[in-house]
Amino acid sequence: MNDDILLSARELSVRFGGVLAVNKVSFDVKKGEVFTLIGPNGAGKTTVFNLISRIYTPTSGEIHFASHHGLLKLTDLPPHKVAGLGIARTFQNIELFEHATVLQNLLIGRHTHRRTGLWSELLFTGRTRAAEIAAREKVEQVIDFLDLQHHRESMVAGLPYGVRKVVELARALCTEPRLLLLDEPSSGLNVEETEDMAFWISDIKNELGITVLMVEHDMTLVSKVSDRVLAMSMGAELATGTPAEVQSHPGVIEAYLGTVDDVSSLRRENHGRVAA
Amino acid sequence: MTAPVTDNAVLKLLNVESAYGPIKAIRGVSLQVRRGEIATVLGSNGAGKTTILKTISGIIDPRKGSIEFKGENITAQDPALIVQRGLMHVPEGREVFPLLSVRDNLLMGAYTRKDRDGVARDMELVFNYFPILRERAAQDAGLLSGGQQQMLAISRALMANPDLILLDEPSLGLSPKLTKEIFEIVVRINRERGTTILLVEQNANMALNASDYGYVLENGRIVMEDTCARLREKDDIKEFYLGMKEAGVRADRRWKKKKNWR
Amino acid sequence: MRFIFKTDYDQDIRLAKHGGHVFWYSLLGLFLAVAPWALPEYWLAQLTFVLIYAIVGLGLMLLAGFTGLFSLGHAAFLGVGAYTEAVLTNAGWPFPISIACAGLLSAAVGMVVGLPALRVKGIYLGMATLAFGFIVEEGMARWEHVTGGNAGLPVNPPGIGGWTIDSTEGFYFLCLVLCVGATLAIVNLLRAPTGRAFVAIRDSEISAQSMGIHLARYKTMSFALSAALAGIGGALYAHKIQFLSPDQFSIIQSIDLLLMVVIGGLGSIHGAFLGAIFLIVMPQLIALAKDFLPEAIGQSTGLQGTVYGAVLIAFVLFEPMGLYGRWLKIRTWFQLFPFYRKGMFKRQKSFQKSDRLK
Amino acid sequence: MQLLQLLIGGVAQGCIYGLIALGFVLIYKATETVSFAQGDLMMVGAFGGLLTMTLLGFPFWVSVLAAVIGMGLFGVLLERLVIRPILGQPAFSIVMLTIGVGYVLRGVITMIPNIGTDTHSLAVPYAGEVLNMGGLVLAAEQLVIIGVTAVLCGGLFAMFKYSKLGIAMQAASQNQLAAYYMGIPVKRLNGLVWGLAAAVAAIAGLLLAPITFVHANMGFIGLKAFPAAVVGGFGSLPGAIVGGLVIGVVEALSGFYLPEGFKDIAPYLVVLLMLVLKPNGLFGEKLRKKV
Amino acid sequence: QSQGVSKDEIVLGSIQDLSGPLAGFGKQARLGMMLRVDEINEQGGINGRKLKLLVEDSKYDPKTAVLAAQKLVNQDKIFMMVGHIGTAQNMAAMPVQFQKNVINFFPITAAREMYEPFHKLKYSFAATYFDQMKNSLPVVVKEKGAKKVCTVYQDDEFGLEVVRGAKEGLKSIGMEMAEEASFKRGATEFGSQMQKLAAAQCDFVVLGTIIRETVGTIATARKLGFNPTFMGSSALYTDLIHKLGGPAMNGLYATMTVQNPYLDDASQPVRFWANKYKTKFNEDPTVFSVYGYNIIDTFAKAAGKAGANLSTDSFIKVMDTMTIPTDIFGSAPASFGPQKRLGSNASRLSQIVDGKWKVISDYPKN
Ligand SMILES: Nc1ncnc2c1ncn2[C@@H]1O[C@H](COP(=O)(O)OP(=O)(O)OP(=O)(O)O)[C@@H](O)[C@H]1O
Ligand SMILES: Nc1ncnc2c1ncn2[C@@H]1O[C@H](COP(=O)(O)OP(=O)(O)OP(=O)(O)O)[C@@H](O)[C@H]1O
Ligand SMILES: [Mg+2]
Ligand SMILES: [Mg+2]
Repeated sequence: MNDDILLSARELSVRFGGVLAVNKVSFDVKKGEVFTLIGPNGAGKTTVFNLISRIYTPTSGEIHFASHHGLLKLTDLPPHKVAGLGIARTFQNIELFEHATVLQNLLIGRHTHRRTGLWSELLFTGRTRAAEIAAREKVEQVIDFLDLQHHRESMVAGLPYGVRKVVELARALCTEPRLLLLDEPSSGLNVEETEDMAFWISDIKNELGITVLMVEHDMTLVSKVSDRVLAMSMGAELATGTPAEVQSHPGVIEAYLGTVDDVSSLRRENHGRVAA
Repeated sequence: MTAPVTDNAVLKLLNVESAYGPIKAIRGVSLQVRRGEIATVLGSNGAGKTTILKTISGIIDPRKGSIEFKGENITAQDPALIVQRGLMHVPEGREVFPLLSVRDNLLMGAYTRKDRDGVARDMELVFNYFPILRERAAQDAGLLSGGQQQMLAISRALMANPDLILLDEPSLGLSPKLTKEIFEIVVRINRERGTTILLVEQNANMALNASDYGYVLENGRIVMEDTCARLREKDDIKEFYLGMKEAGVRADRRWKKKKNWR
Repeated sequence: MRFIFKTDYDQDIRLAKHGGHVFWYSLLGLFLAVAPWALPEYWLAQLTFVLIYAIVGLGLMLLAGFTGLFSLGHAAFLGVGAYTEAVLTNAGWPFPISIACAGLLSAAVGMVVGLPALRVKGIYLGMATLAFGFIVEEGMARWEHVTGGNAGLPVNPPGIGGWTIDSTEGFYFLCLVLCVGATLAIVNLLRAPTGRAFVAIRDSEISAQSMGIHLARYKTMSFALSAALAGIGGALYAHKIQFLSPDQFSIIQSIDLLLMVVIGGLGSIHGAFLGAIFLIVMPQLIALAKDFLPEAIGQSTGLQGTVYGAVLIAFVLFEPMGLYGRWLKIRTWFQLFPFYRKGMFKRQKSFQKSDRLK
Repeated sequence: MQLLQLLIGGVAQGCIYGLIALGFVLIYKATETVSFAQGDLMMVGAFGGLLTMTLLGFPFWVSVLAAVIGMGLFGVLLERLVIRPILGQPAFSIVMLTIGVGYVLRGVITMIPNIGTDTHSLAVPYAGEVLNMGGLVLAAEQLVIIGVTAVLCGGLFAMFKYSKLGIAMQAASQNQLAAYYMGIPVKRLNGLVWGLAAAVAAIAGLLLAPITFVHANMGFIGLKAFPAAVVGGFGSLPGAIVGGLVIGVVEALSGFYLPEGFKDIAPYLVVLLMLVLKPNGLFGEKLRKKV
Repeated sequence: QSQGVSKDEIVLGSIQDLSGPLAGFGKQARLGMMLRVDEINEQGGINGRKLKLLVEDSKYDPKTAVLAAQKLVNQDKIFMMVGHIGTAQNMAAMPVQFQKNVINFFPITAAREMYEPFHKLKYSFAATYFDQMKNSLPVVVKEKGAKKVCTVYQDDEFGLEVVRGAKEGLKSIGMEMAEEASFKRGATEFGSQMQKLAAAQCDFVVLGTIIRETVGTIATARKLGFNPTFMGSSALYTDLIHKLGGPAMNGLYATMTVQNPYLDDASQPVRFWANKYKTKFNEDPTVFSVYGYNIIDTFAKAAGKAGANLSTDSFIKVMDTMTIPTDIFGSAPASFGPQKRLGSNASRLSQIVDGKWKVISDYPKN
């Protein structure tokens, strides 16, 4: 495996009963890039994420990850070890800790950096206190970075959808990952917020130096931030390349983008039933 | 600001105020949706769009104000009763029945209907709209992919053949192609069946194209309303909802002023 | 209303968040310290029971309220602790060692029980712990030469060397010290990474796992800690009640313990204490009240059960968030006093969601 | 022969467990709560039958019908008064409620002067009759239990599987909010479920009465039905019956072949074994959240 | 002066099961006590002091019993605990009482611990299950000419006491227990147990059972065509057995002391007493009503003798010279002494004949 490759998936397949959700997919994510998976609904994008974070075990194929301790076969690890290697993720349907505050959610993100033992926590020794303050400082940086000051003490259960998306991103960042998996980061966000998200993702890549693997349906965002795009369909690889290349791939247009500009066909003002 | 009074309004909200515990989410919203029209509510995150829809369908009780549907007062009624009167809500976040099969999910959409033939026909219809649902008819809905669940949620509402559909972000998590198809379907249902639709959508471009009339919601208040044609021309809308503006410098964006119409 | 301006992260970590806390908890401490002189003996004994049950409640709160694992066999841990303590004390072991053994043995048993918890949740876990509770109860009855079987086992007072604590007051202070210690330990834990990991598991296992939390380890740990506290509580219980028999640790006791934390208010430390007060004081109040009722009602059979059940129902109906939830509302009411609006705490419609998928 | 007789006894007893477990599963499937009051409803049902028969002097079948219908109405009422006000709260609150309801039912029954504290026998027409098949004996009481259990289980199974109502009940238990969105009258269905559960409990109580007698604490047999429900898989009706049979047979065999005391804990050992081997029971769904 | 005794009142406490598994017995015992208390108070009390009886509910749970005892002893300041029901409950409550020098007077349980090991505050009246079986079993076994004696018993301290007594009795006639089967309290199904005994071809079964289990085991056996001689302890000597079990119960032997007060009893005083009870409480009396009645009766006798300065010590002094003759219910003559805290360990035999208990032997003379 190349030195500049962070994650490499080889011939990944997974089958659920009769459904071949992922079919012999291979790709490499290079260090420091934003790599995007696109594809029609049910193409198997989320399933790929779930394979990387070890929620599913592939029927065949392997995933390798260039960790600090050298090259690791991810598919051999138990799920809770994945975060420790520096792989963090967000979820398509948002999986936050609902009955905790935003701050607590972010602090849980610091879990892999925990250095205190049970006894020192029970007694809350100076060491634990110092560790707590250090964790807080790190979390505050993330809060600053994503403009979450306002929601710091709010219960997650009462937050609007858009804010939750950001909180989830924040929680992932708190783990200080090397690879960040984002599952549809912009879904449910409006244009303006999606733009913010675009900026954040490029900041994450450029300023924090984190490699990003993303699933996204908003092609504007995809074009703006990704370095490379992999299009999937029915579990299999369809096309790989720069955003522009993939977007002009006829198969991708056919299966995923649809023919251009049918939006205006929806226009209805000539119905004229509306009172002025 | 009061909405222009017309008598063919299917849905009428008058000064509705809803809250989650001590937090007020919408403050005095008045709006109306006319028969056969597609209306849309725009607004940023947390503006209270979802709350309006939930209040209409009786999931939360308003503190103040009244809601009228087809001339009847449905304020704070039992949600089941409201659905029986012909109002269907496609909720934010899909909310499928995870352990029921796709087919049973669809059947539940038609719970209030008595005409078996009609139900069978509509089932066929939604299967044609979304062939994947036919393929997965026997699978547990909880195992569908996010987008597939969204298709199911929309189809389930169509199964009820209602007079008014409340759509909360129907394009959430759908591929660009499907997003367009969804809007086509919405418009088609509206034209062919005369179903009235109240639409909440982050994809303002689509929403404004598909709808007749639009409201803009900020911090729980309606700050602007007009026909969609006119809304599309307004600068504020262009900038904040359609993303059409001079590509600003980076620093600019970070220090942008929060939009404010008051 | 109170506004706190924070200037320091430590302010969030500190136990007493503001002067009010310091004042009220000092007052409570003072009361507890002078209680033996201020209260009649009977009520002091009840207070001791409250402290004992609060220790057990803390443990169960950690498990059920903070980790989301409901145990229907908690009486078994109480029993293991109680019998360990009884056997060791009767064999002349000094109290500090015997109670440590009681806690540790319970914790060990808790870890074993935690094993099925790694695979099952919700109602299935409840049943697993229930089954375990029955087996332990049976074991206590069968292992006669140690536990005395169904004939029961008298328990000597605690002591070190030649010095024994056999006065009501002395034992009260012993319980007080252990209870305060246990509370501090749990509160500390909850503001540290382990406590947060528990909460994470409660709210979403999948995302806890993806944050690097080893589910098996933390669930087992939660079980062990919870069982250890139950064991310590059990040890004190043994001394207070002075006579052990297996049927004291039956399913009824387990249900009572669970009632305690639910009525107190799941997910709050205060809840454990309020629940303990409820559990002890409620039957006493019923017993006291019936002396004032007309003979026909006051002395009728089944009264105690009926009233207890009715109070329980009323509690859940009117305050599903438990006593602590009620207290929070009252407090907010006072804080907001002139601005309080009617309907602010009106219960919103809420909707149950399947926890078969979590 | 010996073995066969043991098996017959075990099956008959298992059907009792299954019958009670049926009540648990019914409530669980439709509301996702576990009703700890099920045993006590059973007890009240048996007392109901007793009262109509002895005090009002109704003939057997009439009083059975009266008791079952009466209990059904009582279940509906119970739901209306006690469960509905907190509908939507976490399932655990409702579990607590049922525990409270159990206390009250037991207490109130005990309070009935002259009757509540006593043990009574219920005069069923088939009492004491024994079917003798070449040395193997089967009491009529057991035969009736086996038959009724099979019929009830079949009926309920069909309801949940095929009827719109049954599917809607499951839907409401999986996602109450969505059920409201679909116009499913969740509250009314809930009332129906509790009514049904209470009626099933009454049937169980009446069937059990000739064997265990009617007394305020007869509901505690419900604790044995929990293992049955778990072994079968909590959400499965046929599972409840199969689980009951497994428990019944295991009990019978361990009582005969194993040392003293094993009969009583054998069911729980089976449960633990089950939870280790197949945590969701024999018929339980394998559940996993998709993210 | 002891607590609970004032110029015009003596406060007594009792703990009964009023809402648990033995609520029936608890209630009857309470009513029996009430009957005697009311009678005494109507006659002016004991040396001018009225009796006040406080009854707490233990739900048959030892922990609740301790709480109840604490309330009675420390809050209500009772003079004495009378007729407390249940073995474990008594064991749990006694330390609380003894700390405050409160006598545990005539608990309603036949466990040996109620008078052993010796404590000056313990007084017991009930012939123990152990002695009952030890003394009576050999008599019946010999009379029936039984070859194989077996037992089915409730798997707790009560059941074990019966079995221990039975084994002791068998030893005295050179026999052994041939087969044993047990069940847990509250069991409803006895198929495998009875089959086990049937398989061992027992012709005599000792029942360590109480009520429903007695009926259940015998009924099961009869259905299986297994018809040995059944014999149990005084725990199953109640009218419920034949009321519940019907004809299948005929022939069952039980040890007992006082007889069940049938409303149509042959003895006139018993009939009178039973009808008085029935009129007062609108309930049929049972043997537990008699226990309750007799407990208060004995207390009153001793307290009356102790005179005006009634105290724990003076009461003990009187008790230790008390002899109590047999009464209308046929209780065994009892006597107490400074080291003798069990009134009498004698019991007699009765059998269900035509659906009613019938006394068939007198107390053994020794
Ligand atoms: N646990 C599972 N059991 C059965 N089928 C599954 C499971 N997980 C996923 N699938 C199926 O695998 C296919 C791929 O699902 P996946 O969630 O990966 O899609 P996706 O590409 O993320 O789609 P979307 O854009 O809609 O989120 C779908 O058809 C889905 O129904
Ligand atoms: N369950 C809740 N508890 C407390 N506050 C809530 C709750 N749900 C919503 N809110 C608050 O109500 C306000 C309006 O929320 P709502 O969900 O209606 O916004 P929205 O316009 O639909 O946003 P989005 O575009 O993110 O879906 C928000 O400020 C939110 O914080
Ligand atoms: Mg997906
Ligand atoms: Mg919304």
